[in-house]
Amino acid sequence: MKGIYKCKINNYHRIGDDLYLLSLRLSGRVAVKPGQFFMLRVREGSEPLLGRPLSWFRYFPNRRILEFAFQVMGKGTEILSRRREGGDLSIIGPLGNGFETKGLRGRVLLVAGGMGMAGLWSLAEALGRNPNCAVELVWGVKSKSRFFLLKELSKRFKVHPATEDGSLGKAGLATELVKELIDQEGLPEHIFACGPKPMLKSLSKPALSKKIPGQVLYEERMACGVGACLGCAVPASGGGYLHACLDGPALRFDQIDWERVRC
Amino acid sequence: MKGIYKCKINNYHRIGDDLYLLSLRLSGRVAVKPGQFFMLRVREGSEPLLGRPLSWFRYFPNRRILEFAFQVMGKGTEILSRRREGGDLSIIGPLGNGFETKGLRGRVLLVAGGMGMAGLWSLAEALGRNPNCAVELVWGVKSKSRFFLLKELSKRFKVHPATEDGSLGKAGLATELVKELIDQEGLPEHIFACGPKPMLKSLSKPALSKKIPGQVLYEERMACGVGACLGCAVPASGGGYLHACLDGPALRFDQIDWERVRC
Amino acid sequence: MLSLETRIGRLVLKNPIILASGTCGYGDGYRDFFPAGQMGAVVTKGISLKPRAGNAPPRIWETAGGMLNSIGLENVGVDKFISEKLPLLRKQKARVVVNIFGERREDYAKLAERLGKEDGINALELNLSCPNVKKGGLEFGRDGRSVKQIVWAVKSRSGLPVWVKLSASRSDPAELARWAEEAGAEAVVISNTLRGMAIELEKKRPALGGITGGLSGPAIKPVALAAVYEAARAVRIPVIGCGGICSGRDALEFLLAGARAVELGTAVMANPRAPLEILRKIKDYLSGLGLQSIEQWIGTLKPE
Amino acid sequence: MLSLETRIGRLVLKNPIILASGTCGYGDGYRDFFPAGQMGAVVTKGISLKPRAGNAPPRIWETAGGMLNSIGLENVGVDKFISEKLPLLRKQKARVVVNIFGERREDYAKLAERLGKEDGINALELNLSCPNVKKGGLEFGRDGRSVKQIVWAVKSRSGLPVWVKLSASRSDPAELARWAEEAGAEAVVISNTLRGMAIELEKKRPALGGITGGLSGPAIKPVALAAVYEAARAVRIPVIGCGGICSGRDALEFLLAGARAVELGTAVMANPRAPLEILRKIKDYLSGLGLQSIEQWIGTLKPE
Ligand SMILES: Cc1cc2nc3c(=O)[nH]c(=O)nc-3n(C[C@H](O)[C@H](O)[C@H](O)COP(=O)(O)OP(=O)(O)OC[C@H]3O[C@@H](n4cnc5c(N)ncnc54)[C@H](O)[C@@H]3O)c2cc1C
Ligand SMILES: Cc1cc2nc3c(=O)[nH]c(=O)nc-3n(C[C@H](O)[C@H](O)[C@H](O)COP(=O)(O)OP(=O)(O)OC[C@H]3O[C@@H](n4cnc5c(N)ncnc54)[C@H](O)[C@@H]3O)c2cc1C
Ligand SMILES: Cc1cc2nc3c(=O)[nH]c(=O)nc-3n(C[C@H](O)[C@H](O)[C@H](O)COP(=O)(O)O)c2cc1C
Ligand SMILES: Cc1cc2nc3c(=O)[nH]c(=O)nc-3n(C[C@H](O)[C@H](O)[C@H](O)COP(=O)(O)O)c2cc1C
Ligand code: FES
Ligand code: FES
Repeated sequence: MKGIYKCKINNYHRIGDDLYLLSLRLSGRVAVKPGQFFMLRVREGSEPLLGRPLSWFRYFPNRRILEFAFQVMGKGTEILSRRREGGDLSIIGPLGNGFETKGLRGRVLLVAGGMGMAGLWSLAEALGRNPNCAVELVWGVKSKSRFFLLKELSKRFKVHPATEDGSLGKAGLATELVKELIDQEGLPEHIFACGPKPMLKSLSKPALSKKIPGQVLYEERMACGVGACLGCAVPASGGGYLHACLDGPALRFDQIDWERVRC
Repeated sequence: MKGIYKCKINNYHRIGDDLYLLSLRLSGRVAVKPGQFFMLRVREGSEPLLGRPLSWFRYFPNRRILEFAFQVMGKGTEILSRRREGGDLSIIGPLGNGFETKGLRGRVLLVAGGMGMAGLWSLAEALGRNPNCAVELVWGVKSKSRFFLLKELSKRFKVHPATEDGSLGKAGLATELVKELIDQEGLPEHIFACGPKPMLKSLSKPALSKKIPGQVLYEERMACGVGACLGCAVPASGGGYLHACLDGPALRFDQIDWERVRC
Repeated sequence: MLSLETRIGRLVLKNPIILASGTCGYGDGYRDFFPAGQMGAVVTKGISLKPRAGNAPPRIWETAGGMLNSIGLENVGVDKFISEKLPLLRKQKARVVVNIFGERREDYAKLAERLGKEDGINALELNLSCPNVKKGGLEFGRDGRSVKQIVWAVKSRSGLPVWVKLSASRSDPAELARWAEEAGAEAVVISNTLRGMAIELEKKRPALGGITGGLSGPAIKPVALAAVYEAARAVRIPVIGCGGICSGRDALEFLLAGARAVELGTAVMANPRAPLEILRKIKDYLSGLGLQSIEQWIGTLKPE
Repeated sequence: MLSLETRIGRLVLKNPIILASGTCGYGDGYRDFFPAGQMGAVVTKGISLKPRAGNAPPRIWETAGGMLNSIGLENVGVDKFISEKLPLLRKQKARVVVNIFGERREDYAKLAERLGKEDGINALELNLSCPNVKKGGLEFGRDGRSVKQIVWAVKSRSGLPVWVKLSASRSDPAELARWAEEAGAEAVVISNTLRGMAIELEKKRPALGGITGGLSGPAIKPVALAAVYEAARAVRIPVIGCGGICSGRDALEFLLAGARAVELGTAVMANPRAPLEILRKIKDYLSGLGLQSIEQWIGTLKPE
């Protein structure tokens, strides 16, 4: 159930350029679904005011360890990156709907842009345990220093890496690689994607025109994270808005009016 | 000359309950007078916005070491107390007028309330070097854990300590001790005082009525510290206001309209 | 035993903590974290005659010590509110205040008429101060005569206690509070957000989809506090303080300045435990002073 | 080579950085830290006909992301300003703007007449928005007709360019800017501080000697930015942005929103190096974009 958890910071790992793996020890158990997230309270004094939404990354129920992987982007994540081990951290969650994976079978393509991999990791692990699914990943980043735990991932899944500067794997964008893959190997049964909005938007075109069922983890600025402020609006295909923290963050491609998505 | 000095934090010492001695290494030399102060920039993000005024405590020109002694009172000093050795710190100064000590001779009484000792330390040292002066100190604090470097001070000067809870020295206020001293040993030639406003105000009564020449180090909230904002108003005996950062912080008892001093 | 009861016109609140409009959904947005019934009252998201989709995202932007929002009064409209949201609220055992908003003056009267017929509503709060919509809201809230007309219409059509929510942005809340009082409002709520804006430098565009938005949070606390202090001296009806209240100390300051209750917005979004923490702190502080009742604290700021 | 020159009515400033009134003494408060002549202009502390003692201390109080001041327009009066302060200013090779303040409308006209006769003054800035005095200031600044009258009187009596300083506190600066324009003002400065208040809880008293004060600093930046954006669309005369500008990025945002120059107040008090750092950042940023002139940046926010 949604709740406020006071956690101890178990440890920190730098896992790449400005990339951190934060491991928290919870006071109790929590039931989490891939695609759900937590609001982390990083406040020192009156800044930053709001919590920071992060997808949960890995969860070890027996040890009550919940992990987050994050990139330093601004003030909040910067503060988070220099909190001390052993310190306290309040988190709120699990929030949002999580990915829909019932009845999933066949070839499933996971497309991550940059830090978007943090949002897909738990999904990959879950699908990896599903004997009916063949999981394949496309992961595009700016430059190879932005990959994290790539080796570990590659051991367990078929991963297609791409870098914009060509420093590792295919040179170019994740979306270009997806197009190639589809051309070569046909349509997957399902696509899951997480990454910057331009990537999701560009992915929505083939997904919708070729009618590939798919879901995205949609990141929008949030104040409450619990559906109370209507801040996290996502243009809905039927007109009006969905709310990322309540209806999402996992949304089907066809739920979103991509025309109105501002990048 | 007034300037902005980028300093290295040389080291920190805890010198008592919530009391710290901060030692900075300057990039160049600076000419400082007892009673002058610096504005320390403790800002992290946009808070706290303003610099914090602190009297310089000790200065070692050869090693380019400038020291401050401070008590943790709020946000700014709290941040200051956990800055790391080796880190940078910007300070602005020396600011204010400094004490007038020309022609001083005879028995000189220094009266410190709590952390006010930080503002009188450099004066005591200077007067101690003056063969015409006999320096005596009255130092009152809440409880003995609020004294700092008392042993060192007592070795060099005649110190009369007082504590409100009676844990060391005379039980009571510094001002009560001053009255006793005057009753027993007669009027001093000059009084210098630094401490909370109620102490200064109460000291002003005998000082003015008995016509003992004297100066106080007057602490007022400051924004600029350089005379540019008129924020640090001190009720002037002639009407209107003086400005602590420009006309002071060292002011003669008779310059101040103590009636209008809010405590 | 300390009594925290505070009277707002006809309404007695068991304590002075109110969840502010738009930051707690339809009053029940934090049901997973604490029972709304522990609050003095909850205020719903602003309700309009017709459903509103709200403004284009982004709708949230952080600023120094505060945040901007440009929700644009997205809401389900009064019909759906009555059929779907109100039943849940009635169950919560909280004092329920419905915040209403109109583009035209008549809208307020129509909303009053609809809502006046429903059970389980303890007061109506008129949003005359929203900076996030083109028409209505702030416009009416800047003109005393409009305030008076609207209050009068809502009061007579609904029979419910009327609270008027004003802003310290671009209008003088103390002055407008006088008009509201004259028209029979039972309380004024001060302040709504302040009109504000942020820019995404690299993209050379306004940060918010709605271009401008409303500033809330600690940054506006001094502005709200001054307005509350002045309004409490200008009118005899209760003033409810709102704006940047994040701690028990903040709340105690507003009460000291003359507010008879306080609304919490941003603080709750940042920390769902804030309302209970603030309530506890108020209790401890006032008990520590040996007071019997919060009445002995409200408005007791020394004049000097 | 990038040109930072910006034209404010009849006046050409060599760059868009101006030291704001009341935060740099009589324009020369930072002479120990940088030559005022490096700024586009300096604005003096508000000058009145008679000397003013100002408000009782404390006059400064920090708040979340900002600060309150209640200086109460302490100043030496126009006579002493002319005899003692102006000669120093003339030496500084800076564009000199004298900020003036009156309790009655006629005061502005009289000040204009006195100052119009002096050399070394490049413009008069009318403070019609000070929240820190009982009479005058903010009162006039809330009423369009008064603004118009005062501007007209000052303009005709002094012959100097007139800048009008407005506040986003309790009035609509864009609306008032229109009145100022009509009366022949050559610029509007937006915004002055916002009226605010703080309380010392333990002592149960207002934190400031003047009870209420003016809020400045980063906390008010979004409010000032919105007002500048709107005013720049409402009038054709230059808008000068002011309020919480602390970094080069902040300044670039105000320029983007349509300000032709910016005034720095709190930032300079917090860090005397701020003006030069901000100037450098603007240069680097605009050069980095390959611009030739700051004109190519001003007001180019994407509309959407
Ligand atoms: C559901 C969800 C899951 C996320 N999961 C992860 C994750 O697992 N790992 C990770 O590194 N990042 C994740 N993000 C993005 C992460 O929330 C932002 O990078 C972070 O909030 C930036 O905060 P900051 O203070 O460092 O940056 P600033 O730019 O200083 O933040 C300013 C404000 O903007 C908001 N903001 C900035 N970027 C984003 C963004 N992309 N999405 C939403 N709000 C944003 C902040 O929360 C804050 O309110 C997720 C976002 C969402 C909405
Ligand atoms: C000329 C001068 C010399 C000083 N010398 C010393 C010294 O050597 N050692 C020492 O421990 N303290 C000294 N002080 C007091 C010191 O400046 C304050 O304790 C400190 O500013 C508190 O900051 P804060 O952020 O911790 O407290 P907060 O209460 O959070 O500060 C809030 C605001 O109030 C101001 N403020 C709070 N207390 C005072 C005060 N007593 N005087 C002026 N401004 C205040 C702060 O500067 C800040 O702007 C001196 C003050 C002045 C004016
Ligand atoms: C996201 C958000 C939505 C809001 N929606 C409304 C609303 O619908 N009606 C209203 O009167 N006020 C609304 N407000 C204003 C708040 O109720 C409150 O007056 C304001 O945020 C200041 O208080 P705070 O600083 O405690 O948040 C909203 C504020 C926020 C932040
Ligand atoms: C200490 C102080 C004194 C001020 N005095 C004046 C004044 O005399 N006249 C005036 O027009 N504005 C005065 N102001 C307002 C500033 O010029 C400026 O408009 C305001 O502080 C907002 O800008 P900032 O956030 O950059 O400080 C004063 C502000 C401060 C902080
Ligand atoms: S963040 Fe508040 S509703 Fe989604
Ligand atoms: S602190 Fe600005 S004049 Fe003294």
